[in-house]
Amino acid sequence: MIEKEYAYYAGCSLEGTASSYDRSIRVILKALGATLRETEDWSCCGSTPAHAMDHVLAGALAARNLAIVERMETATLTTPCPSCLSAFKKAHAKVTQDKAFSDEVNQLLDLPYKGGVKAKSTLQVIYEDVGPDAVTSKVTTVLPDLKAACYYGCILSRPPKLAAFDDPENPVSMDRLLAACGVDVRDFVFKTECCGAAFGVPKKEMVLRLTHKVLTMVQDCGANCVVVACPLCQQNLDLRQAQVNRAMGSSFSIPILYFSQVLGLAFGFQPEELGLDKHIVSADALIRSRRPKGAEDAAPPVKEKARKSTAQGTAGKPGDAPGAEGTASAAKEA
Amino acid sequence: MRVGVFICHCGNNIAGTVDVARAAEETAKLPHVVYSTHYMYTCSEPGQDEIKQAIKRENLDRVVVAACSPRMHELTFRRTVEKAGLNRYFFEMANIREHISWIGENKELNTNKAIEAVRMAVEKVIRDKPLHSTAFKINKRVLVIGAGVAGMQSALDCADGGLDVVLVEKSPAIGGMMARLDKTFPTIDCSICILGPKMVDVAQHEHISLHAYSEIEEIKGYVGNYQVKVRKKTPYVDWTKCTGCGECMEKCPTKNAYDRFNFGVAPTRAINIPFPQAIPKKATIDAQYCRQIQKGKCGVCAKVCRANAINFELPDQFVTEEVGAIIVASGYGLIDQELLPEYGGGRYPDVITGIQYERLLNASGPTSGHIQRPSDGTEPKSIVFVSCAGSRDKSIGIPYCSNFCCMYIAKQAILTKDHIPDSQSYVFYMDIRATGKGYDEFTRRAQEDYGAKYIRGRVSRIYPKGKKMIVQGADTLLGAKVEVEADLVVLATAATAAPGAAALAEKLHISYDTHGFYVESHPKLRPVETNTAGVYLAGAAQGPKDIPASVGQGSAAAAKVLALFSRDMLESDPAIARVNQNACVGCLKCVKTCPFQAIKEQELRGGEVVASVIETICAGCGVCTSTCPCGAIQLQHFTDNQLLAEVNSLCLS
Amino acid sequence: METIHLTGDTLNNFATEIRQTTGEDTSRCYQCGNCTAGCPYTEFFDYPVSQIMRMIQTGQREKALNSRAIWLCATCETCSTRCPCEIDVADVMDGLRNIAYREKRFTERDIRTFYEAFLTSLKHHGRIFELEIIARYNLKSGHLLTDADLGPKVMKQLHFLPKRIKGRDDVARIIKRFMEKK
Amino acid sequence: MSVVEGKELRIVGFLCNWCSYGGADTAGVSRFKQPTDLRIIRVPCSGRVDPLFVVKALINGADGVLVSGCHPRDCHYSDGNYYARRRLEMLKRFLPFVGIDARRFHYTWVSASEGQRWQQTVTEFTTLIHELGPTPAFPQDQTVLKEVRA
Repeated sequence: MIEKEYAYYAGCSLEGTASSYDRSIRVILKALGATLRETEDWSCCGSTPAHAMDHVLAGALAARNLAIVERMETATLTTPCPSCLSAFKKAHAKVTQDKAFSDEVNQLLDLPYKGGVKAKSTLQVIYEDVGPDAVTSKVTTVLPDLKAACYYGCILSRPPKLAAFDDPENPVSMDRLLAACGVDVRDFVFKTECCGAAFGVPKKEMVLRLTHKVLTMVQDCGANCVVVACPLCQQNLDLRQAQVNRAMGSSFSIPILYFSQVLGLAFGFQPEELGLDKHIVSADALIRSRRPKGAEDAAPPVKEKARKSTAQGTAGKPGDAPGAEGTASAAKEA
Repeated sequence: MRVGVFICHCGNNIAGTVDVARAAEETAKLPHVVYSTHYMYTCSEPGQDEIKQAIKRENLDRVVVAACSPRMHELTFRRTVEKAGLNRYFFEMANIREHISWIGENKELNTNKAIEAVRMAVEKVIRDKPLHSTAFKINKRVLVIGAGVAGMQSALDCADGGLDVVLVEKSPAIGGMMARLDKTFPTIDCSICILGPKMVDVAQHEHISLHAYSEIEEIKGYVGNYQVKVRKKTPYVDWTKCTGCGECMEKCPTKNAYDRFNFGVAPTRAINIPFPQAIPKKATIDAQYCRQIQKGKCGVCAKVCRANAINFELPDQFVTEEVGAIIVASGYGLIDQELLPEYGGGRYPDVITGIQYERLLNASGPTSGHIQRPSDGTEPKSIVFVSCAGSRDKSIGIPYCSNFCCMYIAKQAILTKDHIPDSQSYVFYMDIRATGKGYDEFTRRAQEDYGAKYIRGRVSRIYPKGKKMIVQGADTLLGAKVEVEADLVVLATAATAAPGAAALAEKLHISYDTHGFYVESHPKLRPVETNTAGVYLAGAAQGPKDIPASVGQGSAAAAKVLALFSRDMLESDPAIARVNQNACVGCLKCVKTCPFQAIKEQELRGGEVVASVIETICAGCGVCTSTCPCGAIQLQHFTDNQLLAEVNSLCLS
Repeated sequence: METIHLTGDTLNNFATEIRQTTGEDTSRCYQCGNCTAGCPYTEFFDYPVSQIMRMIQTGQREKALNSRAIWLCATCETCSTRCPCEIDVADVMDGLRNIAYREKRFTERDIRTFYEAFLTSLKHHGRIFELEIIARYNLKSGHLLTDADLGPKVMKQLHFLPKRIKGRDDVARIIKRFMEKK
Repeated sequence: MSVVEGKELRIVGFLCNWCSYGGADTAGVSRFKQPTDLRIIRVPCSGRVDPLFVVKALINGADGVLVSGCHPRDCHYSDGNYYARRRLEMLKRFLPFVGIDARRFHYTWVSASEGQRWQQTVTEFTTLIHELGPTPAFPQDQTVLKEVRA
């Protein structure tokens, strides 16, 4: 188990449409023994629009946050959002490698960034600093109905020199973390294919076509859900799934889960603690059958229990829902 | 002392950025220089005549030529001065082309630098001593390393010329890559049909002794007299008894051994004979897969062998061969698909390499010449060939062209159509490199007569969809992205240096480039020589090349050896270490540091112990000279005095 | 089709400009088409990426900067990941956008509107406020009903009140300084 | 005559004939432009370079000395470059004791095919020497130096 402290940067999406990602990340990192220190008064990383406009502006917007983290004296910054991560990594690389760029950026900033922050995605933190074995040791619950396609999105491991994490063509970190939870992970070939990214609003027709391709490949590999690590991927695949179906004449009903939510379920947390109730395409049917680890397949009482608690959850009474202990006690009863 | 200086224009190569007239004028003022001139092409016949005449006319006793690199023309000018009656070592070269005119842009600085280069050379030449070669006997046997088509050609040419040849091959059978090919471009001859007779010749030639399944352990000596220690790897089979009946292979229960000969396109047995025409036709056990060797129980082959040839205890054996020259024809390797993750990195059974496809096409291959998808054994109808799979790809450190892929892809596309008439081949290419005789016509035939669809663009990704492989590429001529649904994808994987190439080079003391290919002495004019006297190159060990080029080089290397051996004696390089026994205190540090054991201790009549150089062994590195605490042992032509004079000419002025 | 004249002093200027903007050397591109082959957006582009690279090599500045492709590129990094010549192609596309931005060439109006809505939100609040961006975008673009079909469940997830951070003035200052510098 | 004042500094290079001298030739053949300060002395092997040559050069007015040989394991004379490495490494540690900035001496390995690497080596070393400036004059009364200089 890690006893480690990270500076945490949630990012704008995780305060809005992707709040469930934020919630589930916090829940599982706490369970895994990591301490997250909030990046105080963080601002938007600049994302796609800023770097499209100007590299120096984009660098400054990202570097403002890096400078704040630098003062926190926490060596590693972690963010769940690949887009924010990419903005930080690009800004850091350019500031540390290009003196002229660094000067230009720091001229725009009140507090200069000196180049002392290492940024890692939260997935990387869990995969590398915690590791699949430690994850397995936390698992209390199995998810027998889940057939997952792990979808990493385009920039989590690419370009390889900048990302410096996992394989650019066939990343495996999420697959291994899920496998460590006993989840049936499918061989999915579109792991890094782009979903349309930030073009959901201005170029919807484009995003719908790309998303349709991804969902088709998900279906082809026999998966019944997609597990993601990017708020934008989740948004395009989940939020827009009905739009895809309307535009392309398909009839997908594929829940899109954050990897942190799957880990959370496996650790015994309840769906609403992980924000699963927020998703448009419901995952209820897939997680209904979850049961304590080690219980026999044909142990009906446990199944009953599990089903009941899920039903409670979806009824919208999060306060009443039993937490991790609930599942654990169910296991004891069994 | 009367030194003459000759400054070469080299056309415009030097005169373009060095003021040669001023250089001649300035160097004429140097001490000991009595004559200085400049000339258009000093290396030309009139240029050399000019030197000879000046030596006579001006009564010169030392000569400095400022021109190109001494690695280029030092020997030329040594002969020139020798013809004019001087000792050939009364000559120095100042490199004002490669090291000055070609790399510096400022004419003033270049000219100044050229003058200094001449001054250094003058300081050295006035300290040159006359040196004389001694003659020594040549051992007229030749070692050929590698029995692919290049090495076999060298061996046969040398043997036909009457030389005794020692041929060492690291795999259990000779034939190399060519033995694996089905047909050859641009004639579509059957590869083994033309290679087989050569293999038999090699096996039967009275002048060739073959060590198969053997590697070079150690090489000592010098041109004319090498001692080579060969490790004969154990096949765990006594080859003197093995009849090659193949009974053991049939009965071996391990059916999943990696087939090195077939590049793993199908499994083989732990004990096997690589292919039906194998020479020597002897069984070899792959220890990694053998149950008896790994786990101590099985021994089926030993039970079925009627010749009693199986011996699980058989150790590696060593033989030492004495030879006078070495031809290195150790071949090439191919990259692993792992380097190409965007093409699946080897995870997809229906994405195979060109050499694997060759084995599928081959009648003696694992599918008896029927093209079958490795995944399900069905006959593919849509086949995609991807050229430059790893070649010309800086991102994986292979910027070079693999030379023969364009041609073998065209051949494979043609053969595919022959095998499966209702198939369609697609070839993704960046450029079609078909410069040999009849080559371009051949690639046209693939398209015009056999309907192969050539698409100009690189493939970005290959992934499975259902039973098909989706090949995502570009047609840059259309300016479009294209996709092909393929049943089978063949990657023309990049050619690399052979595994272990660097280690072998180090044993031979020859150079290799960044990619592990061996470096020839001159890229144009000495293509089969190395910088180590007596060591020659043939075939793809020097760089990827096709069969005709490999055979040509094999013969060329053999010709070089035959020329070398046409004399009975060789002249030694006199620029070796020499001991001043009056100054030697007998500490014998030089004996310990000499990399060649060329220094021995000698007891003088008075009982004093001094060092003494064995002239035939000394290679002239000068490590001893830098080691000697009292300057008693001096490397001739590079003495302390000479090198310090060069340093001082630069620093003390 | 027009005849492109390749002679003249300006042939290499554009490539030099791109090198200065991005640090990428486009002369390394040998036009294999790998970027075009892998790009998920090729089907939406007016010119495939490899041709944009070619325009840089041949000094076709107008054509490249007025292309729609440079705006439709999502920086998914497929091209940069697989380029055999180790060119950061996505960065080159970004550099083209930067130049086009400076010169106010916007061939994709909706994308520009979206980006500006984004940056406005950023300037006002220091962080992004998704509902505001959509609202601004819809008003400016005239596509009033964009994503109205997403339904109430989505809308519920969007904050109705923007979060304002203490440092929003910092962010505004960054943008102000940037604008003044230009 | 010496270096062109104000434009060049005095840099002496000892290059082994088989690898680095060939590498410098390759750089020339490929027309890889380089600063002109370096003067090259050809030796058969980097193992022939006596550390005394380096010290003498530096004491007698060189501003920098570069030694380059074959890559370790790729020596034309088996292991001459190992001897070189051992001696030159010792030399690097010894230089400060005679009052010489050790950065003025550099040794490296460049093969005959590495023209580009040679260009880079020369350019970087020359830049460094220019940053360090000319070697300060040695006090004349140091007897050790007098001996060495002799």
